Amino acid sequence: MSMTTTEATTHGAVGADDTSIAPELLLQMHAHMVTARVLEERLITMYRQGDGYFWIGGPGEEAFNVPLGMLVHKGEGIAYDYLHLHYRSSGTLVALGADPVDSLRQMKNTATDPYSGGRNFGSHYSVKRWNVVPVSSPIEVQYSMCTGTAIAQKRAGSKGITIVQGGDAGTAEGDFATCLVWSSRKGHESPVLIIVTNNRYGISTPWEGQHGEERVSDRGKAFGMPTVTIDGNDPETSYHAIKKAMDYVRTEKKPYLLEVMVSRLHGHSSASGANFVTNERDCLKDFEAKLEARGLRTRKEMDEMRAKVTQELLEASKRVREEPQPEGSTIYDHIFADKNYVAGER
Amino acid sequence: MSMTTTEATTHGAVGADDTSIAPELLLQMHAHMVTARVLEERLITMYRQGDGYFWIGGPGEEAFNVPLGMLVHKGEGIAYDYLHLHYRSSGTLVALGADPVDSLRQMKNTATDPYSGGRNFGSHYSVKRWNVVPVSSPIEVQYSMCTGTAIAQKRAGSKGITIVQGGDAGTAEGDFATCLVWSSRKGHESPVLIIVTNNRYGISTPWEGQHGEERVSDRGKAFGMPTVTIDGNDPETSYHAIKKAMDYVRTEKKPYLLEVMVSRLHGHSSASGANFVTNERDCLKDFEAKLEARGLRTRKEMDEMRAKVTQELLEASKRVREEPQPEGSTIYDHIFADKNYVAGER
Amino acid sequence: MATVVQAVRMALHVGEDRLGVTDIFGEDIGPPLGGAFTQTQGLRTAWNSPLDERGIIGTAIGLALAGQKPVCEIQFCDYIFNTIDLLKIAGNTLWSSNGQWNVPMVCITPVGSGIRGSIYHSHSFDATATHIPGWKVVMPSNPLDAYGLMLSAIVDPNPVMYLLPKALMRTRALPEELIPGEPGDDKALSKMIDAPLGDRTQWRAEWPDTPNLFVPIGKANVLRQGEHVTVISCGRLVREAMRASDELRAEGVSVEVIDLRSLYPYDWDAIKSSVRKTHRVLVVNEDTEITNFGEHLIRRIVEELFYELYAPPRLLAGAFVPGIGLADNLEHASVPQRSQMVTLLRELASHEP
Amino acid sequence: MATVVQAVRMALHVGEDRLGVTDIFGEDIGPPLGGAFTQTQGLRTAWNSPLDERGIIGTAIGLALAGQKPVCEIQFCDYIFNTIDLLKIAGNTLWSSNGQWNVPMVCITPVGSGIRGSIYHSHSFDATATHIPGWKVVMPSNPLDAYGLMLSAIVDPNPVMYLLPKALMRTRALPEELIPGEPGDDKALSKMIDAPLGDRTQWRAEWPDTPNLFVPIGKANVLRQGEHVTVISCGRLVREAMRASDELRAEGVSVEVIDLRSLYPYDWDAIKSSVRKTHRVLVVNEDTEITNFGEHLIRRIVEELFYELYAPPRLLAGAFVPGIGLADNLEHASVPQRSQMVTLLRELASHEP
Ligand SMILES: Cc1ncc(C[n+]2csc(CCOP(=O)(O)OP(=O)(O)O)c2C)c(N)n1
Ligand SMILES: Cc1ncc(C[n+]2csc(CCOP(=O)(O)OP(=O)(O)O)c2C)c(N)n1
Ligand SMILES: [Mg+2]
Ligand SMILES: [Mg+2]
Repeated sequence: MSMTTTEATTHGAVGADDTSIAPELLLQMHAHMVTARVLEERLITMYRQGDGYFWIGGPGEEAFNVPLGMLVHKGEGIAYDYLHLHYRSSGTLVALGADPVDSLRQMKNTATDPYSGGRNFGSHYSVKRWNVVPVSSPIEVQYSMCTGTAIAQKRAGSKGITIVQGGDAGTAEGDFATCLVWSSRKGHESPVLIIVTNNRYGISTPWEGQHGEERVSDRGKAFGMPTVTIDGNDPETSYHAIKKAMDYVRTEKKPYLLEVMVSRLHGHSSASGANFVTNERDCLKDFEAKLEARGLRTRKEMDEMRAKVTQELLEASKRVREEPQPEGSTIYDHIFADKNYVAGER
Repeated sequence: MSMTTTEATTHGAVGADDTSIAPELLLQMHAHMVTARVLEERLITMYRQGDGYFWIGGPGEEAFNVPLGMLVHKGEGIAYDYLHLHYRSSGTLVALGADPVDSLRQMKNTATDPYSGGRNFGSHYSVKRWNVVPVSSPIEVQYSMCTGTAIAQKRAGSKGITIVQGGDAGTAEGDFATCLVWSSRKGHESPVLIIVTNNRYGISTPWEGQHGEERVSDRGKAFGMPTVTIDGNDPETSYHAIKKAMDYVRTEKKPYLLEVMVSRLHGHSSASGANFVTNERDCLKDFEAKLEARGLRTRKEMDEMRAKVTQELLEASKRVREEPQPEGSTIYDHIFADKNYVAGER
Repeated sequence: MATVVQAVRMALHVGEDRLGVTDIFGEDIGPPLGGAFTQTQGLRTAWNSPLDERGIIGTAIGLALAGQKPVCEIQFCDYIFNTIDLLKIAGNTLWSSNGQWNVPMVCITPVGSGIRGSIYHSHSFDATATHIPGWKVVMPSNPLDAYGLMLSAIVDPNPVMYLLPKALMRTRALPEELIPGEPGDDKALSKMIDAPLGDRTQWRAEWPDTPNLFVPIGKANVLRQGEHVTVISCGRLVREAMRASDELRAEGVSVEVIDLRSLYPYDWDAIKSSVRKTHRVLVVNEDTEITNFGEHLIRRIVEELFYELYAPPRLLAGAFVPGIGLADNLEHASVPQRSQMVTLLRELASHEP
Repeated sequence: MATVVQAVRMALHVGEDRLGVTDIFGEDIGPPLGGAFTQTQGLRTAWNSPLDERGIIGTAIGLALAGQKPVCEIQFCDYIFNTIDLLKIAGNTLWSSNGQWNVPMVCITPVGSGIRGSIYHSHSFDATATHIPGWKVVMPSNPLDAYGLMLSAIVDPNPVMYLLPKALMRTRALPEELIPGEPGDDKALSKMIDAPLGDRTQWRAEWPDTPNLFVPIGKANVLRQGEHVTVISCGRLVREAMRASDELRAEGVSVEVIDLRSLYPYDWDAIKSSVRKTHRVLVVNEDTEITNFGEHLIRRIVEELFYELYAPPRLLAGAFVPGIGLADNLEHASVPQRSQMVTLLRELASHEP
């Protein structure tokens, strides 16, 4: 299998790479992609049925986000990778091993939602034990914060790296530049894998007319970091590109800018209707065609897989509907860690 | 005379340029440089003698700032150039024709200070009739505001362009990126001459260790704009480079990034002592040597010129000392334009 | 019967048509969407900016300095907090230049809770906005004020912050709030000025002929005269206050309801007269309750009208918590509820010194 | 007798030496300068950041999330206003994640007027800081508190905003404010911990052995007991309040002086007891007077202690103008002056209900 990139990096081409991915891995990837996709479909349905107030998520990005999650050096603390994600990262969470039912809980804002206890919108993940720092809604702020975890990792001589991800339109915020500047300081470079998932849209605003750069990845060049733009609709391309980028960041302890062209299969969010769009590539469909052609999985197997997950999540959504809502009085919980802490008083 | 640049632009080299500058122009340039330098020296002395609370200014940047002021298409309104400057721009103001005594007034925070009425620090210029928008202390905000004047100029089909200037360390602020992003939007490019005056220092923080980029100008490349880094210690190089950049911006109505290597001859400001530094190039000294060698002005003439301006400004500073201070009650003036304006009530 | 959002759109049309507005811009403001709330559909001068709030405010300042009349938008006030330094500059440029450069810009930003917006679509901005000198700050509570305040904001030579309560966007005018010139019929208006679904490239709005009707900045609206207690509010909570007053009327409690409309400058005369009459006052807003604009009003009331007061003035504001949670219980516990207004007003009204 | 700035430096040394501080960073914080006010000279973990306030706050949050203990600085609070969104995130991360991630960072920022700093070196930040939930906010008025509050800020598991009055930097300790372990002699201390002029590459600070002395966050300091009227202040204005109280003592007016030290959480018990005793209160701070933190205190005093009050509580705060002008006349007209305190306290003390 050979990897297609829309552009080769200036620092050592991410070109043809003949290391093929083991079939088991491909099948696992596929399974995660199916789960992630079905999860998003379930969340959209929940929204439509009044079991959630807002939907935003990542259908169309699974071919990148799933391999990303699979390749993360997962764990808690600076020995492991930190993930500064945004609201389209369910594929990554599924690949990390998150229970999709927890996403339904956040959608239904139940007290049992492990990410925010019913406080935040769906797809706003936070998993302390896997270093998934809280996803917050303001676009691009994660790019200003991620250098902090990276500096800590580098100082500790850790194998862990910092991964930050956001959209294309958001790169217009100064925080994206902050990330480039801070991570590339000569002599103080920090191990950040800087990912931009480019679906060529802000909410309704097309890429055209908003960008002077041909590619977002070009913006890394001035800072001397390796940059590449890849086709994120192909999970194998993604897997290799992520691996290569991660290896560089882990070994060199320096930043790497990876731009990923992806689809936005249900529009921006429920605010724009969340309907399936037919004019963009569907990475899952394409990948399934490949798997079938290679004889790795039959259409029937895949249909059954999908039906099974769909049924499971449908049932789960009914159970979640019955789970308790947070109490109003809990708004005062967790304003401060160690609520009554006063230095010198213990 | 041939122009030296530390780097050629990728878009049409700013290389050897044999158009020599007319002797009268060189002499005028020199005169402005002398005035600007002596003005800064006077301001520093005023600060030292307690006739001002803070000094910051541009000694060491005259070889660039003076030609800049001379080349501005000067006037009020969108038909003319807008200047979004910072606190090292006295050379530009002198070349525009500002009365140096007004700078003394601002230093002494008199009510007669035409820039701020004794409200703002010295070198915080504001000249409505020449489109010099108010210099404000926060680093780099001018880069976020300048696209506004440029959009207005482009829409009006004006010959006027927008000029923005700031320091090297400040390019780490997101506002610098904002300027690159907004001015280069494809199909909506705006006529901004983006200048970075690089003295290789923040206040005390050296360039080394803070920047991943070799040159600040490299940051413009991803945005498809012409970029160049020039030696700002040579007024002839500066003149040609500014002219070339302005011609491009005026004609193409697109941004151009000009990085200028300069000296900081009295350190950062009075906060760091404002003493003359001996280890940086002195552009005035170098230029005077050239003028002398070319037989355009004798050492004696130049010494006399300098003595004369020095004397004039010394005397002026004594007069300014006697000018009135603003009254306390005036703090409520100019909070709102047209103080009692209520729409629909007239 | 225009909705608030239609009223804003009509006002912006008048602005660009005959009051000199040159630019209406922000994220998703131009075609095809015309604003996250449809507020800028069909406007000639509307354009999409990059996703960069600092660039938006900065560019608006630059346009204003160049003699243009920009109306910019921050899509949700939740996302304005990286621009406070620039807002301060917009507010201090005239002063810093000793009167040389005014900055005639308008900044629209949707505020407040009530759309189940969770942590980042429920913020208020009145405490922060009123703390920035040099700005005028307005907040409409109904379509007519939305229209008239927008026209006033546009012609004002100073920066004006236009806080638009998100939860009111689809609120329709009551009969007395009709904008002169709009067709009385909802469908007719919608057909004229709401962009159609689907392809909009050929669509043009057909604007009703609405007048230059200015709701003056700095004038409150005493929506209801009352005798026993005054409630001062603005935006979304004004109708809640009216309903609270309706409930209490049944109990024989007469509540004076003041809709501030302008937070700065605010209508001190209206407040003063009312406190002198009722001697009891409740200030209500949604922003969090520590260092809150309502506390300013109370401080001034106490300072100047202490001996007029028959009861301690009260504030009903948002809980001092880091966000408004998504679950209904959380939102309700975080922002003022009508039931709380009723209780407080009742307590105040029966309070004797 | 340490100065405030030396006290901060010694506290930071204790922080990095034995309280787990990993990073002290900001613009010009590392060698060679060690801070615009020399506050970080000689510290092992001090480093220079890029000139980017958003990066500074963002990186501090990231470091805190990674279990580090960062102390970051914004060089002047005048330049913090482009980071309010990030400060809000630091304050809401624990809450938004329902208790998972705390953000144990300290942010130091010099505040206030008094150094003839003109428009951009005179800002206050207490109104804005106290309006951001999830932060603790402290402001010392003397070297000992500067030391003890810094240690408390460092060990606190939450974000703490440390407001450092610029005008006090060189203020020396009074005898009762001596930090245990510091040599009593100014010159001796300076020799140990102030970086020499000129080349500093070989210089190492020699730190006095000062103890873990925590000034608890949330506890005010009743600096002077009084009977007739209470003045509540913090930072630079505390000594002014003491002097005002000295002046009034001569007239037989007994003023209770409360130094808040912590703005959030603030010491309500101390305020309450005092108001119950003197029945008259003046709140003084430098921030501009509309939507001001002092107005919160007054609101709460009025709400809870209305019938204890013998006079309307007063606020003395900064004029609501866009900046503090450079000329002395302008600065004096813009920020609270001792003479105004004296007048107001005198008026209050003689006020009978
Ligand atoms: C700071 C900020 N501004 C505006 C918004 C509203 N908003 C939410 S998503 C979005 C578009 C983001 O586009 P992009 O960065 O390309 O990411 P995508 O959603 O396409 O993946 C906008 C404007 C926000 N969440 N945060
Ligand atoms: C936003 C902001 N942060 C910090 C400062 C304090 N400050 C004033 S000048 C300066 C250094 C500026 O360096 P550079 O941009 O290289 O300009 P230079 O002074 O060297 O010309 C700093 C940090 C400021 N004025 N504004
Ligand atoms: Mg996008
Ligand atoms: Mg510099």
